[in-house]
Amino acid sequence: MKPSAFEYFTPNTVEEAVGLLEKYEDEAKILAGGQSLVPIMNFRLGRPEVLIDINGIRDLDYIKEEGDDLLIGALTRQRDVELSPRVQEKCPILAEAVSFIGHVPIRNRGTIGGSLVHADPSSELTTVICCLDGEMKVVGPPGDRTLGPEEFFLTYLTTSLEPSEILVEVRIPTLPQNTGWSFVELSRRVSDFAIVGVATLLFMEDGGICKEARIALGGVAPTPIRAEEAEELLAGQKITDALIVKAGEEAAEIAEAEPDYHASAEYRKDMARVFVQRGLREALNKVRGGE
Amino acid sequence: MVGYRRIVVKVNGVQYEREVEPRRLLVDFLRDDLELIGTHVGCEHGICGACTVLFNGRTARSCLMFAVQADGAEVMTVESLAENGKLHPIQEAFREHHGLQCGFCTPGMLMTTYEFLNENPDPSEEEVRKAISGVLCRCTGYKQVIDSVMAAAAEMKGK
Amino acid sequence: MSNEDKGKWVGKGMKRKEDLRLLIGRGNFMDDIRLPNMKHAAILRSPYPHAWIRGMDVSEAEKLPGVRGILTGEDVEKMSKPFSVGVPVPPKYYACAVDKVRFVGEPVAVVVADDRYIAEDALDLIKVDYEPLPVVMDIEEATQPDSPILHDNIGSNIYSHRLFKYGNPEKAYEEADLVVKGKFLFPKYGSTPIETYAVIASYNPYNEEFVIYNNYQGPFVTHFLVALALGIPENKMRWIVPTDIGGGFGTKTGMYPYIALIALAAKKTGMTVKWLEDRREHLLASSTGTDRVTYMEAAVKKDGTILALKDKAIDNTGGYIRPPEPGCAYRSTGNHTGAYQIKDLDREVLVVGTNKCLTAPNRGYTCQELYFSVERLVDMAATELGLDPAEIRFKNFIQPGQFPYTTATGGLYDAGNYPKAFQMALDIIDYKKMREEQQKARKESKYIGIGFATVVDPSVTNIAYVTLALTPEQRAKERPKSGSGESVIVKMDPLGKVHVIASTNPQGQGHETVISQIVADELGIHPDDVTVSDVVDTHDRVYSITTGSYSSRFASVGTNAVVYATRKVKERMTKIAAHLLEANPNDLELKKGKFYVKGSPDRSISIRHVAGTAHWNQAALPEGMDAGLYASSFLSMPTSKPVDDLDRVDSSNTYGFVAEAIVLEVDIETGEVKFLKWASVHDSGTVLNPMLLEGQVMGSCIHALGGTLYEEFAYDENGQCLTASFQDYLVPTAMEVPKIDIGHVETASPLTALGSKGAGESSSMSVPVAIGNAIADALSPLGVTIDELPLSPNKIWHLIQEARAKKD
Amino acid sequence: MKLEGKYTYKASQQVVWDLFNNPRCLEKAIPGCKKLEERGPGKYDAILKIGIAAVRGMYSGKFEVLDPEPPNRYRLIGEGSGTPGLVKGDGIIEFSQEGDSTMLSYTGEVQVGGLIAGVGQRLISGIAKMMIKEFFRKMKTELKSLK
Repeated sequence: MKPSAFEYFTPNTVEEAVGLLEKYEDEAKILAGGQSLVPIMNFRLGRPEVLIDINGIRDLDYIKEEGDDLLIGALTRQRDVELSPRVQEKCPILAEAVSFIGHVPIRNRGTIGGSLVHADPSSELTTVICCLDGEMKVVGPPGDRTLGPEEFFLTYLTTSLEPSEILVEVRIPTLPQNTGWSFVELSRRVSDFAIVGVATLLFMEDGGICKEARIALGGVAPTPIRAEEAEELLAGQKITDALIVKAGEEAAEIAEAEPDYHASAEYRKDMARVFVQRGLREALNKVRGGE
Repeated sequence: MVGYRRIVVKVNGVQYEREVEPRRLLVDFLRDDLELIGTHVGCEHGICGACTVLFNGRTARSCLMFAVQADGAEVMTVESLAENGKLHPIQEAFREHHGLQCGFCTPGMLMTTYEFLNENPDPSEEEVRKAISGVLCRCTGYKQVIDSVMAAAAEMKGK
Repeated sequence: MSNEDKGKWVGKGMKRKEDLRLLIGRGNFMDDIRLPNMKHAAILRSPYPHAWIRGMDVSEAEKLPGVRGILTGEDVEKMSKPFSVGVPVPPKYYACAVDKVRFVGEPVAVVVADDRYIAEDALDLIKVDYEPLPVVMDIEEATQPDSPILHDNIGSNIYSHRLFKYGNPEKAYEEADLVVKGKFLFPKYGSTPIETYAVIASYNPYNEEFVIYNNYQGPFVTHFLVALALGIPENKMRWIVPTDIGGGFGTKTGMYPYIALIALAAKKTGMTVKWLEDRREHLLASSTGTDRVTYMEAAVKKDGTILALKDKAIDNTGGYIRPPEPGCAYRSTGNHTGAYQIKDLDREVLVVGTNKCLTAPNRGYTCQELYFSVERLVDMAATELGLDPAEIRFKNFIQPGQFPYTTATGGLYDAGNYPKAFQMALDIIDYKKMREEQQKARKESKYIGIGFATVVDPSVTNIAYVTLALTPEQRAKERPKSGSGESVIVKMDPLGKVHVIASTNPQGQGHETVISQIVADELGIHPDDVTVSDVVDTHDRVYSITTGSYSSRFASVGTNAVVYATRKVKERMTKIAAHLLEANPNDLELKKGKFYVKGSPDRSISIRHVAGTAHWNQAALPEGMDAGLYASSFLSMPTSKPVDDLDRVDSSNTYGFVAEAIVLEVDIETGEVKFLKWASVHDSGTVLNPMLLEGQVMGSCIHALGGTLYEEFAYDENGQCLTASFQDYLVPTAMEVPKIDIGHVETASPLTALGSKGAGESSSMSVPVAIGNAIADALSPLGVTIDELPLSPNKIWHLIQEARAKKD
Repeated sequence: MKLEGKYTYKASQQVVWDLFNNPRCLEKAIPGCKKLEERGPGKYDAILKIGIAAVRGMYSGKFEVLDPEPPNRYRLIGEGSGTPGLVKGDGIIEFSQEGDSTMLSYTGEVQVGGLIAGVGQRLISGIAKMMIKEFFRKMKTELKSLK
């Protein structure tokens, strides 16, 4: 299991990286954390001819606040996001979701941008970004553009990035007070790819009414998906367990689950129901302080 | 050498300058080029954790990095733990509590524990369990590894 | 030895000697060996499960700079013979596919190059023309005459087939009140040691000798087999095993075809060739345990007495069969009736081939397969009779007063107290209370289950068992086989320090430490004064075809050799001391490093003086005594006898016991299992080092937990292996490991010098069925029964849905 | 794995039949197809460059149309192999006129083997279906370009 040969570049700026991408297009792969790419290369499933190592572009590594948003540089390590007091305070669901990715050594290397661009349908990060309505800022030869989750994630392992574009930043809204949240997942072993991952947000009003609910599911479709019918069911309601049960059932309806060795399509779909219910209960508990 | 890159890397406090092919995995560089054979290769896809080293002070799978990426970096391997003929308290604890049998995953266990106890000097058993869950061991069933890490924490805290 | 020295070290949790090199990164594993002019091999493997090889073009690969040579199936056929195997019609199994591939991952060529990167580059340039063939993946389908045939020379996929009858099962069936039946499927899982296979081979064409480094688990019978395949005498092939092996658990006994393959690559290229199996290769094509289909039934009386067992078991050894198979089907013969007094048996055994990876022993070597049916059936009988599953076990146990106990199949159980050990397990989990909690939980729609397994843990196989593949008539035409011997040499240097040379070839079990403990006790010295070399080098070790680490041999036959060799040294020392003290050897005692004449404390001589005399002043030795100070022991167990005419055999030599009691909860929404309590009680005879024993027990529990809930070599219906990475072949991590309470009952084996029995496999045999029983118990209100593994959440969920659908 | 699906094409059955027998259209619609050469009636050699994320590979393959019953149905078999693995497919495509449209339905089986099957099983089913969808979608584009 040794990778095949490649040409190796270490740009120091985004512009240089984009220039290299323009030159080599789809012969080139960006090397960020490498925690998904290098195994693929070691198996020789992937044999990029050119590797553009962006780890030298240090100014893509940051977590900062702008208004009500967190801005996270694409090269920020997952472990830094997980441990960031700012993230834990302003957007705890993000820190929680990231903590499910692999193990510490994987998160030490793995980057936010790398994980999003890899667009694995089971990815915790893509699921939580979908739930949070995060925005991806990409830079290409003509300049930059910003994409929401639905524009960004196209299908299995595929984003709308052009061959010469690079993801540079993710913008994530912070959570207002009085928000219930949860990130729950089912996996064979702790840290394995999720069979189902569910991110939920409950924006509450005074009086215990749910103003808006968001439910994102990972692992049950080619991209992370939002359970819009279930969200609508909860919006404007006082959330009861009966409502949660119903929401789970609604959410499972939209799952286009595919079978693999670990989980049949039927199982996956039903687990979407179960974990949406569990996630909503946990989120509700949090906002009620009932933990 | 065409296609080779010159790198300068500090491993266990010693600076090395070498020419490497870009595709050379960091673990192969450590084991074959620097002859630091304490780091082991168990799966080459990032799951087993036997090859775990500290890269700029943080654990990393040396099978998922290229040696060229270590240019200018500091790497710590299992060989760095014992000093002046004295085992590190983590190593002592693993010996005291039978935290190893065949010893093949042990470098990964030790380096993982080293980082973990730096970050969390007073862990619960559950935290220890989680921390070492990134290293696969086929011999011990982990129980005595967990005992070892708990004992190492107690010992290191006492100092 | 005085009483104060006795047991000073044995029985204590002495820290390990091995750790001092392993902890600092100075172990000596296969990949740490560097030899001059060493080149690197990569193996091209078949992507097809079953196909003719119509042609192969290696010309492009040969042209790649850095490539030193390529070995193909054509070469292997010319340079070697198929491996021999003890079945009536053996398949033509070479180290590499010759004309046909029979499983995904089967080697088809070897590239030797300057480094592994280049060798792998070259693999991409080899063109193979395959003609795919229909595949057979299902065990039972493989026995059918119309299934695709793997080996034309055999004419069917049945490698071995035998019928056995012990006692009078017909009569037992007449007396029985009830017959309980089941069909059980045991999956294909393995050991996956973290260090994979590795071989370094070189060949000297002038003296026609191979030198081969490998991390094999012994020379075992396979040194002989490889020499035979290579067409050379055994003394022309030197195997050297490094000090450290990164785990084995049986899997590394499947390595020898690669030893032959890399030896041939070395011979063809003239290079010293190193091959390190990568993880994907390991998961595709090393070796696994057998998957088995068992039809088993028990004839029982109303009171729970089990009178007879009838079974048909079909083992799958994959694309070929290779030694020690068909051992899978016969290894557990002596303990087929487990811990129970069952006198009458009817057995049918088949070993078949499908287009899957090959097999070899896997921790527990098919006892987990056996007990999965026996112990499930015991529970099913209890359910049908309305008995408590604990009660039915007590009812049928062999009783403490019955040892040594001869089983219907010829096993000679040396010692045990099964009721005591089982009771201990019940006490640990607080069985009565757990039953109450289970009832309470059910009312709250929580599904708690309690599962047991009470099994006999055989160790030290007697090689005789492999001849069970032949009928008594076929056996009569051959020379009998038997034995379990292990060798040790103990020598004392002129300063009185001891060097033990063993070839028990450990893979992490801590033999150096235990040997030091034993020798220290026997001679009244400190373990630090004992140095142990415990590795195999077939040119300078004393060994036989039973030598190695497998079937938990060390604690019984290994320690026997250590004790007897040390005692012989001590006897010679005593004679020398007596001679020097002008006393009668019978009047001497060894105490604190000195020989004393009993009753005359002023007349003494130190060990060092005795040792010095043996080396420095040989003229002072008693007349006729050899110079120097050493002794060896190489004894087989006296109970290791050939199979008798009625197919009875003591297939192992010492028999421990394991009682597993597990309480768990099944989340019926997700199918996930959570352990609430787990007691694992063992009788491994006298405990030699409790710390090391705990390690073996925990390791065996968790290995089995993997096979029960997580691990499986899964294939799709077209023969593709789906689990060729650690992302899909799920080895348990620390997070999957529950708290396990371990207990011990010590009944000393009369067959071993120290009373110890093997323990390394132990719970690997009992845990799969104990968990299976617990899950079946938990889900019994839903009408779910458990008859196959692994029990993934997905599987459990489907079982629940099916049961619900049936009810509706 | 078993696959099946239905697509509606806004054209007569004959036109759609011709479309699905037109090598140039097939070449454009088969995902990753770099070259499709007719080596005999209904027999094609193909070079495919398929890339999902970093998993890219060149495959050489063969397609063959069997038992054609114009314009109602044919059987399509194909196989390809490349460094990431092997693919083999066998399916029936049926065409039926429904008003001014043509309903196409397919049933078939795809086998994936080699490297990708062993280490990438998790996403194979989804990706295979995705690529088949892409093919039928692109054939709609081809249909428009024919008009």
